[in-house]
Amino acid sequence: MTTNKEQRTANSELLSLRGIEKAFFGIKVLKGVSFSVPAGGMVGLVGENGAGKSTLVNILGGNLQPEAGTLRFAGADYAPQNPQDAARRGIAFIHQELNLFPNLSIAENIFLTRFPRAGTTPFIHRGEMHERAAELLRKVGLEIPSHRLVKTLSAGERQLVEIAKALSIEARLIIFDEPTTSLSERETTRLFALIARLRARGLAMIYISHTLADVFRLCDDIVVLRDGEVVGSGATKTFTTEKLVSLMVGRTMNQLFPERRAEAFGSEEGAPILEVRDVSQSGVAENISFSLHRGEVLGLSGLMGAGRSELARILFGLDPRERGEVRLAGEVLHHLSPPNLIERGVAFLTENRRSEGLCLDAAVADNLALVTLPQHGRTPLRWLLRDSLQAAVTRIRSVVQLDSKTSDTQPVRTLSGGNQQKVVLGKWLLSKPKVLILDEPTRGIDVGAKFEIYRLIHGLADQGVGVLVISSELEELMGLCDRILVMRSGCLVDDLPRVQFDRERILAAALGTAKEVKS
Amino acid sequence: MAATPVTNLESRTTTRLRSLCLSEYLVLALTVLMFAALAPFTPGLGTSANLLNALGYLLPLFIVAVGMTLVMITGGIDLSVTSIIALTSVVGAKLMTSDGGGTPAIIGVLVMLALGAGLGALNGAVITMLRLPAFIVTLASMMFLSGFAVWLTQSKNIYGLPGSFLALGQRLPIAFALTAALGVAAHLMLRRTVFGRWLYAVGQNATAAHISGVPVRAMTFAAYVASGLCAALASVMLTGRLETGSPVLGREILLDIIGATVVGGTSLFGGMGKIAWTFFGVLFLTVLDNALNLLSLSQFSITITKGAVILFAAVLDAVRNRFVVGRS
Amino acid sequence: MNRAGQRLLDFAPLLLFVAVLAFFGMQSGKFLEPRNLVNIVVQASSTGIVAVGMTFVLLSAGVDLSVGAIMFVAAAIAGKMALAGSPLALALLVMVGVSLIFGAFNAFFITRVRVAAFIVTLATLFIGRGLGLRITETRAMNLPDSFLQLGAAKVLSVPLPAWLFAVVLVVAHLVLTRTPLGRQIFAVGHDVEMAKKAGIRTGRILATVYLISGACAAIAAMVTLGQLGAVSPKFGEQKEFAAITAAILGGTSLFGGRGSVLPGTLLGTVLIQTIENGLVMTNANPYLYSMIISAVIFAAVLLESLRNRALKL
Amino acid sequence: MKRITSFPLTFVALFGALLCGGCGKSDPDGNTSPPSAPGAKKLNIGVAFETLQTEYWVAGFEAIKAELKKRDITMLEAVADQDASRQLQQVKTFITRGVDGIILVPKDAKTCIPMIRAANEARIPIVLFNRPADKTDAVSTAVVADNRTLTRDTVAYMIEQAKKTGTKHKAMVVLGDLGDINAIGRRDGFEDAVKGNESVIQVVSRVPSEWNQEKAQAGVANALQANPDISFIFTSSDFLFPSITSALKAAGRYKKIGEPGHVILGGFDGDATAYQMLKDGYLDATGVQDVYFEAQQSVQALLDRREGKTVGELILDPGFVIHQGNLNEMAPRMWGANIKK
Repeated sequence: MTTNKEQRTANSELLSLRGIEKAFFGIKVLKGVSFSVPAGGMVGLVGENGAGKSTLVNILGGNLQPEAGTLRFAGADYAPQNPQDAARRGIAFIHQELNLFPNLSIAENIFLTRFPRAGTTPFIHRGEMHERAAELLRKVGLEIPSHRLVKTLSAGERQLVEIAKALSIEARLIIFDEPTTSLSERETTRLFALIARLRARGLAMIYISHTLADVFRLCDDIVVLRDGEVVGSGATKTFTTEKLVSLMVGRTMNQLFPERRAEAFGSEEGAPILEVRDVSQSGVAENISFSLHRGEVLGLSGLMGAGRSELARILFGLDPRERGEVRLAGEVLHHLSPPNLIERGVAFLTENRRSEGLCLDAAVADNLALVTLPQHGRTPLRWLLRDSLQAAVTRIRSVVQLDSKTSDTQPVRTLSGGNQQKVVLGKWLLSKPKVLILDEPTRGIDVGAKFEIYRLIHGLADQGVGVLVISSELEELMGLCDRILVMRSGCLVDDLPRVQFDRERILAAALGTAKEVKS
Repeated sequence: MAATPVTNLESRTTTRLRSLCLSEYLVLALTVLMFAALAPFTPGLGTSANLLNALGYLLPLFIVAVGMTLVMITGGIDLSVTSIIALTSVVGAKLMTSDGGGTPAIIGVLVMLALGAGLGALNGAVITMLRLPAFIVTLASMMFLSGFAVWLTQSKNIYGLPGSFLALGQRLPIAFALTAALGVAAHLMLRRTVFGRWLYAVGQNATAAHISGVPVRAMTFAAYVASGLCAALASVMLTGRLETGSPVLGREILLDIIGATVVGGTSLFGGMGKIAWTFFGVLFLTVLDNALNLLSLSQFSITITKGAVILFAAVLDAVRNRFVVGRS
Repeated sequence: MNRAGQRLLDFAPLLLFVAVLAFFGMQSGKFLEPRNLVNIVVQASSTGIVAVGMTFVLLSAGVDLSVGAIMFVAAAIAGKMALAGSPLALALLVMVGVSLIFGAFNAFFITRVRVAAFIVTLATLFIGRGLGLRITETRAMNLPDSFLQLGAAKVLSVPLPAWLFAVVLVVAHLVLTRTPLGRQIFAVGHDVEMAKKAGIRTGRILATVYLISGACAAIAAMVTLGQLGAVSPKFGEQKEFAAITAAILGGTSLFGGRGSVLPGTLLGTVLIQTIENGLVMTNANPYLYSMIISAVIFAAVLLESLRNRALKL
Repeated sequence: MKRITSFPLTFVALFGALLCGGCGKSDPDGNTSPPSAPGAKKLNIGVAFETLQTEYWVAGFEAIKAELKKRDITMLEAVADQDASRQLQQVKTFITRGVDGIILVPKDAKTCIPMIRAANEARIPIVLFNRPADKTDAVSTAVVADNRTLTRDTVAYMIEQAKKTGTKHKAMVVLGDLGDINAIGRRDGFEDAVKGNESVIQVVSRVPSEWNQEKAQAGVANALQANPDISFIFTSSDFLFPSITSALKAAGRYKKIGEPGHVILGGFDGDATAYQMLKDGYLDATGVQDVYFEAQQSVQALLDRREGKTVGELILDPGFVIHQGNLNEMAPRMWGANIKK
């Protein structure tokens, strides 16, 4: 089946959008979007950040109302005024930032707006609630008592709870918005298995993701959005990665990863810039030793909870270490703390962009300037040299190619994920780092932006910066890095130069068994 | 947030700017409006004597509010300021009067300021080192310090302060110069120095700030020290103005201080606030208070009107934010 | 472990409470007599009931500075009516009505006009105080004995105020832990925007919270009237601070989403009252009261935060 | 950038304006009041109270109002809500409005000095109602009842009653706000009277009420719990009697004079409650400040000063102890007896 409406019979059509339009501050973000989702079908919705995907999702969810166009769902008009309407009609959302309350139990999160009552009393029928919750959890394959507080769950488990929640409203359409961004390999495979099971039970889905491989793997149809317009739609088989990407970015991209200059491969010849010896913190890292060389892009792979991010946080002095030595350009660092390390040219981009990377309500310029402020302060009063500051900000904007539509005074909150990440990167690049630690640098970012960030990373490496990249996307590491370290439960278990890169081997090392490996 | 409009967004940026300006000066505008509206019916409102008198009342209030603003920008709050005022007042007075051996005024003032800063440092240390909620910490120190002040004096006020000291509180030009200097200094510190930017960052997102190398604890600590210092300075003025070291000095003005700061537009949740706003807030409350007194209304009408006007200002602010800026 | 730790956290003040009891117990033999312990609860009940309402507000990440003023107005009106000879029941009914009106007033400006709760309730505080003074003509009113009798009345040899306190506590506890409203309050308190996205009618929840706070203020005012049989212009002054302190002592967070009335607020209130009671029982130097109380408050919060930290590691 | 730089300007400009506007006229003396021809026009007198939060102050307020009305003088009122700084502002406000005289209830003995100064500078006569100022070069007349002496006399009377019973009495005193000089004066008066009578009176409990009825009620209840045999209670103000009686009732100790187990009660102020309790025979004595005398003297003093007559710095209100013995003849002068409805 294709989403081309002439060729489809209305009854097979579960959700249809016709000429949806929406504008903010007089700027059109949706320009007459039309497509439809067949009953039981799965449509992949792809596009760069800012293409209008999230606006579309918000309209479907009743958080926003379109200025023009019509929605139909299950053969009736559909004009949701609020999230409740969407739920009532059987449309569920799995958001990128999960919508769960850590201070409530699993069951309470699932039934938050529709608690089962004990008869006519105002009280919650806890027995029934937990029964039904357990039932739902079983359906999504989560074997955890439903009275556990959500704050004690891993990202993957929370996702499953979200889906259980979707099932609890007898959803007929589930909309996934970047569901895998915070999931480990294993959790992802688990999620896909579940999706397959749900589809078998006739649920329709819209799947929004930047991980094109997943889209190809899961969806029947694909709809490509660019600048608020549908620039391409059709059955998945009619697309190739190249075609898809060029449709999304509006130009032909012949590769997902930039060329790495040949001589950099396995660049052991570059002098070691960061040396880690027997760094240990009980329960997190055990005797971690490795060195990062000038001009090297070093990947750190492993499952969620293998201790990758934890290691990075230790190295940057955010978490304590019990033993071990860290040398920077030969000099031993006794006291690890952000100011100390920043001064010595270490930069750390965290995996939690919104909660740890940015001051969301502060202006773009202020965020960009944050790390390097002292450089622009004239002692003794630390008087701000605003011209040099402004110059630096303007310069770095162009370096990271921040969307020129964004103004310096705009709150970062209003930026797309990609641009937000560029701001974080920018603020660190301003500090002219010798060592750059990147934790999930491309999480939730579109292909175009990804490519630009990859190029930035390589550019820095070429200038002799040592880059340590942590990522859950193996393809990314393999495409980007000169060398990959693999961690499992706090230990380094493998170390492969680019020539030996091998997906199977890395996964096997990460999982600790050659058997579990899936392609 | 410095404003450098990007050409292709001219319209949007300018509207933003306009709304910002609006919000910047709304409270001031209200004050002026109120003043103009009341002047005809209020005998003596406009007279220089009255303005000076109002000014004398405003200065100390503003000084304390400045410290409060710095603390609030970091996302905290300092309920202990009034007690710090009281304690520094009695300690300073004890020193400078006979039973303190008549220490010279300069020393006395310095001791008062040092004490204020020290008490602020105590709050700051507890809050940053032990990571306790500022509200409860400063609430506790409020109770403790005021209790301590009363105990120290056994409820007796201390008087007979040296004239050189009284001058500080009573010669308006001096007090004014001090206050203006402090206000402008604080403003410039916030807007034009690294420290200022750091303070905002701490209030906006402490974690991100920490990772970005901002000395979060140091800045928070400094904010409370500053608050204590401001309280002490205000105490010097009030003590001089009332010629008395009183253990209950300023006991009643805590809500006025916080109220003025918040009415000015500084957020209780941190990351947002300006000395200018606070100044407008204080001006607003003072003029309101002064006018209501001049009208010699009965106490209850004064209280009611005060509440109503505060609410009105807040509502205006909220409504404008919704319609001019829009939610984004 | 984590959950167990959470419960421990809620109990943090308990240890301190026991310590305080033990200390005064040693000082004065009479202190631990059941009659005195009942006294403590009775004396804590008024503040405690306000603190329960305050807990609801704090859980929703708001604050209500107007409770004291509301108590004053309600009591003043009831007093006037009683003196004018209208039946007790009617007066009490009117008290609840008045308080609900004030609560609704707060709710309206906070949820509809979206003014910061702090400012709205601050304004209500001023307005309420002013109204109260006007009604009482800033005079103290001595009410008919019917009020005092109500306050002294005993059921199963426990005074009525204590019963009221207990009932309010239990109901509040059930509402917070066992009803959709309660759980949704926790959600809203954790993150309003998220709650909205999740389909909760946040406006309604917030409004309810301030109504509850108002109602509690009314009940507290009744209890106080029952104990004093008089309305002075200082009626209910500083109650808001006492209530907030009690709630926070009980482990409720100022930033919403975390806290409890049982045991939290109960402990917080009773702890403070116990100290004040003990200080009188041991005829302590009047000048030391506020210093001692503040010291204990500090200790309690420190204790809790330490446990909190231990939990995190 | 413009917005940022603009603030210091606004700041200085505004302050500057206020300041210069002021300096222009404020020297040599800030008196802007129109020269009022004596007698020609109706007089204005400003009445500034520190608070109206107890019946006593209201009574005083009313008494002054009545007195002024009687003399056909306009009265401007202001209440400082217990804030000395605000009160200073209010006094200066009166001066601004060119009143012909000021009656002031200062927050305490010292904070009023600058206010008196201001009045002196403006050549406006000022009278302190019920609270004296500490010795100072500033000129004023204070009409006061001496808290300490009057309390001492009251407690002395109570002790006499105690002696008659022939037994030793355990005593409790309910203190006011420790930050309020009246409360302190009364506390000291109490201690004075008790000193030397340890054989009859043993003070077992000093309860700080912070002038708060609830705290007083709890305090008394607790003290009675600690020492059930307390038989002698003095309260620093009559407005706390409701709290005390309710606590006594709860403990079953509220007995008429003469009844077995009667607790000797004494207070200060002489308000309506106290009067009622005297009449009903529960209250032994209370120290009454003669509001009418004070009001009359205050206004008189103002007028005398205006006419250049010399008026003393201090006019003492003897006040009087009212007790079962002199109830009937003294009641008419007890303000509490008259606002009774």
